[in-house]
Amino acid sequence: MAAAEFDVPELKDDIEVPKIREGSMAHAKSFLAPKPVQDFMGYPHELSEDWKERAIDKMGDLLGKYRSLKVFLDACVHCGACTDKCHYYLGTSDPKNMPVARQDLMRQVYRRYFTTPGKLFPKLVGAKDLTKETLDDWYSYYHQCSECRRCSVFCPYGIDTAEITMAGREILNHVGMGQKYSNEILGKVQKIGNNLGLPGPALEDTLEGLEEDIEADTGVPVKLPIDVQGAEVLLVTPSADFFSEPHVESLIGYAKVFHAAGISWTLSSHASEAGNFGLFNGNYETMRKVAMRIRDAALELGVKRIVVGECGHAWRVAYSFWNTLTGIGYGGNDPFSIELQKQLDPNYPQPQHICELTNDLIKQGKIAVDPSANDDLVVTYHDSCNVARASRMGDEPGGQFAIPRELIQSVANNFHNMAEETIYESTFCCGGGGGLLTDDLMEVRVKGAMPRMTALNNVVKEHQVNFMATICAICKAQFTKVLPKYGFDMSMVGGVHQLVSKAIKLD
Amino acid sequence: DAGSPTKVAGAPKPVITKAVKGEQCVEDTDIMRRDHMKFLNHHRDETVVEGIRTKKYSLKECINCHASEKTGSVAAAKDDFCVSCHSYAAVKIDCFECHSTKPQGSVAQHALNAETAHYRHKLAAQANSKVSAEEMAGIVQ
Amino acid sequence: MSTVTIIYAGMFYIATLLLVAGLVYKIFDYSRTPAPLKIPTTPAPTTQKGVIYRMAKEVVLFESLFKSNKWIWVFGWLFHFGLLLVLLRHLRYFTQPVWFWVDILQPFGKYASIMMVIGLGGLLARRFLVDRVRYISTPSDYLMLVLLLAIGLSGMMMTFVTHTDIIALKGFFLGLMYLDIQPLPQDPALLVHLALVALLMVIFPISKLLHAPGLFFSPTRNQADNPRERRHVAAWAARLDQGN
Amino acid sequence: MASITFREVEGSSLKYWLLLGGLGLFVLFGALSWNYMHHHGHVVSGMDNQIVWGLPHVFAVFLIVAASGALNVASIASVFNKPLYKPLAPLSAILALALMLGGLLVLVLDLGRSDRLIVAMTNFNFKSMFTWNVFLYSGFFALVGVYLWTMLDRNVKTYSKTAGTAAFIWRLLLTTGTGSLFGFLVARELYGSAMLAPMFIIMSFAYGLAIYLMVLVAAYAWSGRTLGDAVMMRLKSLLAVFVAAVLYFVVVHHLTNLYFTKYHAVEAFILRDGGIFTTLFWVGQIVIGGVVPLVILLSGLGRQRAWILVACALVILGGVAQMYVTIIGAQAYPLDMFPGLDETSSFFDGEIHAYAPSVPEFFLGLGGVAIALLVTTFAVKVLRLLPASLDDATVAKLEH
Amino acid sequence: MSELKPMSDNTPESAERRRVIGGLAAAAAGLAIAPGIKLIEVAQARPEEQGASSAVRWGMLVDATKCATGCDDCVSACSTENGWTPVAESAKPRQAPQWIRKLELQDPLTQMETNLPMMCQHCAEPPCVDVCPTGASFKRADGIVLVNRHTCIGCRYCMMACPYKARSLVHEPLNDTQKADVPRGVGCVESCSLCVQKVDRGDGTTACAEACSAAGHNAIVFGDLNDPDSEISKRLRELPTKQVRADLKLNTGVRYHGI
Ligand code: HEC
Ligand code: HEC
Ligand code: HEC
Ligand code: HEM
Ligand code: HEM
Ligand code: SF4
Ligand code: SF4
Ligand code: SF4
Ligand code: SF4
Ligand code: SF4
Ligand code: SF4
Repeated sequence: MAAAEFDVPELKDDIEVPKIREGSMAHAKSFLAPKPVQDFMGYPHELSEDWKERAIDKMGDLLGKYRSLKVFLDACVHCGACTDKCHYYLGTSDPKNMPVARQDLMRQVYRRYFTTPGKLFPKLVGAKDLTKETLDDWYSYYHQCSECRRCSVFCPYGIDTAEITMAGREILNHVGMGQKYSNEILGKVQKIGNNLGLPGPALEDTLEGLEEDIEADTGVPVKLPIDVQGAEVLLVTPSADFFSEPHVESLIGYAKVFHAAGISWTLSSHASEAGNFGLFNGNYETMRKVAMRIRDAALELGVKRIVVGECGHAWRVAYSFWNTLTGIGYGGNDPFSIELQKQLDPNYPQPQHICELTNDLIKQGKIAVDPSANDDLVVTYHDSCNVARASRMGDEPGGQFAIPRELIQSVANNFHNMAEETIYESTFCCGGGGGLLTDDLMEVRVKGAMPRMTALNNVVKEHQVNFMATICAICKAQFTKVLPKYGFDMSMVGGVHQLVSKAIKLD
Repeated sequence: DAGSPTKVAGAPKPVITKAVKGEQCVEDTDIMRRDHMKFLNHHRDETVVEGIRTKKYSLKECINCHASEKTGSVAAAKDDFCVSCHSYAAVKIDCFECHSTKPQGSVAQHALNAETAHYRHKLAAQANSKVSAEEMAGIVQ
Repeated sequence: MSTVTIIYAGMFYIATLLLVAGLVYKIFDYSRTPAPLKIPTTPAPTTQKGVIYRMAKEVVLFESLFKSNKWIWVFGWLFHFGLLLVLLRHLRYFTQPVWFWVDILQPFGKYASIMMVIGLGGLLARRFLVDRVRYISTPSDYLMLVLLLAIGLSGMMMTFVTHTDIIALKGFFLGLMYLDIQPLPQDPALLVHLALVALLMVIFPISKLLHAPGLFFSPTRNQADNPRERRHVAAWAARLDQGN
Repeated sequence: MASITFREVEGSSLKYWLLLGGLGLFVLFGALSWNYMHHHGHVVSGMDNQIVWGLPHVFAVFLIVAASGALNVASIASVFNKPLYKPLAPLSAILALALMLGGLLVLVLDLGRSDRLIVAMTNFNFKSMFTWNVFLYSGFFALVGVYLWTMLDRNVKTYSKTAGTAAFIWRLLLTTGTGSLFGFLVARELYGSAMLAPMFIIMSFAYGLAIYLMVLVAAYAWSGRTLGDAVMMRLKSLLAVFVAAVLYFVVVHHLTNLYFTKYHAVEAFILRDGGIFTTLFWVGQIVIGGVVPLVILLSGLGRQRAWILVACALVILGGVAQMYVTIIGAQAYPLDMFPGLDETSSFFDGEIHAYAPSVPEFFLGLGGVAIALLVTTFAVKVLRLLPASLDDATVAKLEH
Repeated sequence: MSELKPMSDNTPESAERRRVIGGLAAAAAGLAIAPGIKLIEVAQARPEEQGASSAVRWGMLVDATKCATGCDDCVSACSTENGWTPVAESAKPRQAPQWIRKLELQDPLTQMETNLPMMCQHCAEPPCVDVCPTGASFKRADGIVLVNRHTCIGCRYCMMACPYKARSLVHEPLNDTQKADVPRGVGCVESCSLCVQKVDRGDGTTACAEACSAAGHNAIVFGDLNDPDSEISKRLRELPTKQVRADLKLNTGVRYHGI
């Protein structure tokens, strides 16, 4: 699968807003999902005769179900405030990667078929018929959006291009243009239990191996239990944590934390995946089905708490949607959610992020750490977009920024933030989120990482930063691929619990 | 009849009292309605700065003609000429912080209305000092 | 009653009807459409009160826009604030007795029109000058600004150059409201102004001007960030729970 | 090259809102005072036909003078290219704008016909120093605004120095203009001096810097950021120089006046017989506003932050006293139309005029101060004006 | 010149009534001499559509040697003509406007006393005009220095600048008590207008000069300084006169004899 040749953007001192270069990314397309994948998902695998009607119908269906879509398609005034906010535009100069232009791909069609002026004077309001070309554009550009929501922060109406992208992908699926990468994964998670398609036994093997490694390393028998009935905590973590580098270091970190704090915990082979690609496709039912596995596992194992490992979009789904989708959370008074609430321990937030958990333990002195263990590192922190802009930690708004930083600073002595306008809610996406973490889209990924790389480069130059911590499996995977392209060492990236793992004192 | 409110069952309108004297304003009513402030302001600057004292657009003369018969003023009661319109249009004017709202002193005649001197009686009747017939004749000639 | 008066009277009845019906329908439609998931752009307030505060800042100060782009903010805010003052000043044509606070604001409205027009000018210039914005602009985007500009300029024409008969104009509009048609003063500037305003009223509910109500319905802004504490389920989604 | 991160203050703490609310309250009082004075006319103020400019002018002129001085720090950064001052420059610019706004508002709201602002903006008499000041003030807003923009937006950073220099020259003109406002009043004996303009410039340096320092320390202390001693020591030495210079000018001014016999009477009034004015001059202006701060700043006390702040506060108080003496003292002393003769009349000719400021005047003046601080407080929340840290290490890096 | 006073005028008694009575007296006095004066005036009066001309410079001569101790007829005449409340009747004397005032001077050494009225000197180079930001203070072509109260913003800079303390700020609202011929209003600065309304009407004199003559003192002469044949010019040629604060070189239109 030879990726097309392309130039890696050159890093400047500042993130410059480029002049537009039309069509410069039209060629970047990920592979279409083949028949078996689409069949499993219940979608067609090629355009049918009536694809146009199907598309418009689906659009109407979504407009009726999602207020976000309806309002966003109406409200945009083309003010342009978002045009320089998307990392893919900044990295590629393709104007269709400007959030508003990305929305417009759908808005043109919406206006043509759903609004009076668009029906009467399409030229005037920029309405367009739905054609195969439009559909192709959709396919290209809705797979050049990582659904990171950066645009939504800056839009005066909070228009979230991610919502449009999701709807766009859903319509594409419905006419038979699914994306191979995401849909394959959705198949795997439903069939096997995790995105990597790692079957239960293999998982157990891996965990055992890790236990041995840890003991060899520290002399302490830290366990990585799986499918333990009656454990207090069910840990749901992205499957990449089980064997990808540097992810696995964080998994070791979680294990050490539970061990040191003396909390009984377990993984689940049924729910061995925190990630939920249903989010990316904007399909409520799929997302619900995938999430339901966690609920099932929790009920089955009888756990009291559910903790989520380091994964950005997983945390978004867990934090923001699990309560809605599966009843994991509080405040529901329907039989469906009451059943689960009876079992869960009301003294803890449900679900809880592993960073919340570890940070609390350190603050309460329940586990001891030695930050000097990380003295070889000068750390910076990359806010993963889904954590930063679509969820929270702790009790206060903005806890998602404060808690990981607090945690890092309690386990490492040298910490520097990257430039203000590239972190917190303005954080730049790693470039690989939202279902783009496939080699077919390497050009998009590399170019889209440019803003983050620029910010990183600046702290590297200024503070000699040599480690970028993050709490997202996609970020980690993306950066290990992309860092070398920009001349950095791929081992510069790692999880926050990788730092914890080094600093934690076991006995 | 002059001076009675033009209020009908329908849309509210301002009370525009008929001028006490004269049949016609210094310009057409239509023009006056739109542009009286232009005339006044222009005349004001000419008078104050240059000392030109023509009567046509003089504020004093407006008051002479438009002062209400009831209050003797253009701006004392809410139905008085200037006020009734201006409160209707919500346009504030500060003229009457300085300018007297009542005809007073030498009632100069208006070129267009030389024959309407009878009006003097109305005001004179309210005045402190009686105006003698001779005097009036002297002014009107 | 002159023909012009009759035409304009008819025009305004129709325009008002379309505006009100259109807006009511749109607002009803927005409020009826469910928002199945919690999607506030975080960090977001965790309480409903906090949401009101956040919205107020967005509506009054255009906070997100301020964070985003200072130029657009300056011009956009000048325009909208100017527009607001101008419209409040316009209330004097439709109320009798005029509300006291309109009376107080009235003199400012006159100069607010300058703000408004400068703002519009800046916004229009940006559509021509910034390549990114030029790319996303459709003809209607330009026309909308031109329309507002034309309304503003024709209005300023009357304020500063050729006055119209405000008294008769107010009579006309009160007449429309009291179903007692009064003659409309026939000054070209006024006729142009009013015709364009009627046009604006007609297109308001079917154009991007829906951003005004839209903002209030935007789920990324109007939701509280409390999904762990409150279960939030849309009606159509709740049905899925039953099937479980 | 070392760079400094600027960051908005959080501005969500209760303390912040209390501060904002407190200032808002004073702004409200100011507004009510204006409304009261406007509604009843100046009859409710302490001003009369003898003392025509009262407390509001004292506040207004003080704020305007201080505004141009507050820009000082920024000027040192960009005009004289001192890297240490660079991170301090944005606050300096915003403070200058805020103080100027506060001062102008007080000035404008004290007009007999403050409702005629539009007249003031459309009718100009170019012989009037006041008119020139109107242009100087609006120019100040424009130039400092542009300067601030060049500091905040990196697209236009390259113009920062040009804008800074322009703003610097402008503000010298501006203070000269403010000084000349009085200098051109031939009728008033205390003002007939060319010294007034340069004296106002040096006064502006002192007042502006004193206010700047207090705001800087407060902002850093309340937002929990570190402000190193390096910055403090540098600025306090600068303040000492300015205060000394003001003292020097005051001495020279009065000495030259004493040289001319015709000024002896008025000098005697200020320096010896003027009652409250004499007290304010010696105690307020000279001792509190000059000598004591100098002693503090130059002695060991000046190494302690609290004492530096005390010195700043004293300089500010002294400055207000100085304005009071300059503006009101000069009016209190009767015009001498018939030298050598005693004058009496129903119009209080020949008498020393008494002035007792009324409460609304005082609150109008304070309202101006509150507006200035309110704007600053709000600006540091919404704009990146303050460096995230000014600890000694960060600052030391700048010097190289 | 008849004074028409509507009865409905319900301003409180004393101050107002006294002024009215004073006015009537003055009017009566005027009527008495009217026929005589009128002929001359009509000849002099400029047409109403013609503006003030720089060929004329109005001014006054004050003969302090004739000005009587204890007399203030000129002051009350001014107050009556122009409608400002006499200071004695004002509740707030310090804030009450005074267009003209009686100055009593005494030499501390010789005890020699001089009396004179002091008002706007109608300077040819008026500092008040120079400083006024809006141009509201202005000098009319015929030398009269006026405040255009339509553009005065009440900044009081002119009051600071005038060396004669000739100006006053109207400190309180006047509530429609003004004379129709002499609009005055709160927040604006005013001063002796050289009875511009009378001058323009062609009266050829001012209220103060009239009153002084009526009282038989003849201490004030009004007239055209540019006309060599006017009475004032003749007198100025004969009498030694001074400008107050001549050191300021303002070329005042009011000249004093006997100071
Ligand atoms: C000779 C008397 C006279 C004088 C002087 C005069 N007006 Fe009039 N004015 C009238 C009359 C009579 C009318 C009513 C005409 C009508 O009703 O058609 C009128 C009408 C008006 C109207 C329109 C009222 C309406 O019916 O809408 C305005 C406004 C107006 N005058 C203002 C002024 C102003 C301002 C001045 C001073 C420059 C002035 N007038 C001087 C006699 C006069
Ligand atoms: C603060 C006082 C003041 C205010 C307010 C004021 N005027 Fe005057 N006005 C004057 C004075 C003083 C004169 C000069 C009278 C003279 O010289 O005879 C004058 C003269 C005039 C004249 C010329 C004389 C005449 O009677 O025609 C006009 C016209 C005039 N004013 C109109 C207005 C208008 C219109 C307004 C309101 C917008 C206004 N003025 C507000 C003080 C004022
Ligand atoms: C027919 C109603 C009417 C009458 C009667 C009337 N006005 Fe007006 N006047 C108006 C309207 C309406 C405006 C505002 C016009 C505009 O803003 O375009 C106005 C404006 C003015 C203005 C300008 C105010 C400003 O701030 O722009 C002045 C001055 C003025 N009028 C003076 C007078 C005087 C004095 C009288 C009484 C003699 C008077 N008007 C009588 C309707 C009237
Ligand atoms: C709650 C009320 C409103 C809010 C919060 C609001 C907010 C905004 C914002 C934030 C923008 C984008 C920035 C900009 O371009 O200025 C905008 C644009 C715009 N608004 Fe509004 N608005 C409101 C009401 C209105 C109304 C009532 C109108 C018209 C009558 C209007 C007309 C416009 C137009 C034409 C634009 C586009 C400007 C352009 O094309 O560049 N707005 N509005
Ligand atoms: C039915 C509705 C409207 C009527 C009857 C109306 C009427 C008028 C009139 C008569 C004036 C002149 C005011 C004067 O002479 O002082 C005016 C001015 C103006 N109008 Fe309107 N207008 C209407 C709607 C609008 C709308 C919707 C806008 C903006 C989008 C607008 C913008 C302006 C502006 C900017 C001015 C100039 C400033 C001012 O005088 O307030 N108008 N309008
Ligand atoms: S959601 Fe992120 S990737 Fe998508 S358009 Fe917005 S900024 Fe770009
Ligand atoms: S910022 Fe929002 S309103 Fe503006 S163009 Fe982008 S999406 Fe549209
Ligand atoms: S009226 Fe004549 S005599 Fe009397 S005070 Fe005046 S100037 Fe002097
Ligand atoms: S005396 Fe005073 S007010 Fe009169 S012209 Fe001279 S300076 Fe102006
Ligand atoms: S008070 Fe009036 S006349 Fe005097 S300087 Fe100010 S604006 Fe001019
Ligand atoms: S000339 Fe007229 S206004 Fe001046 S002092 Fe004499 S009476 Fe008064």
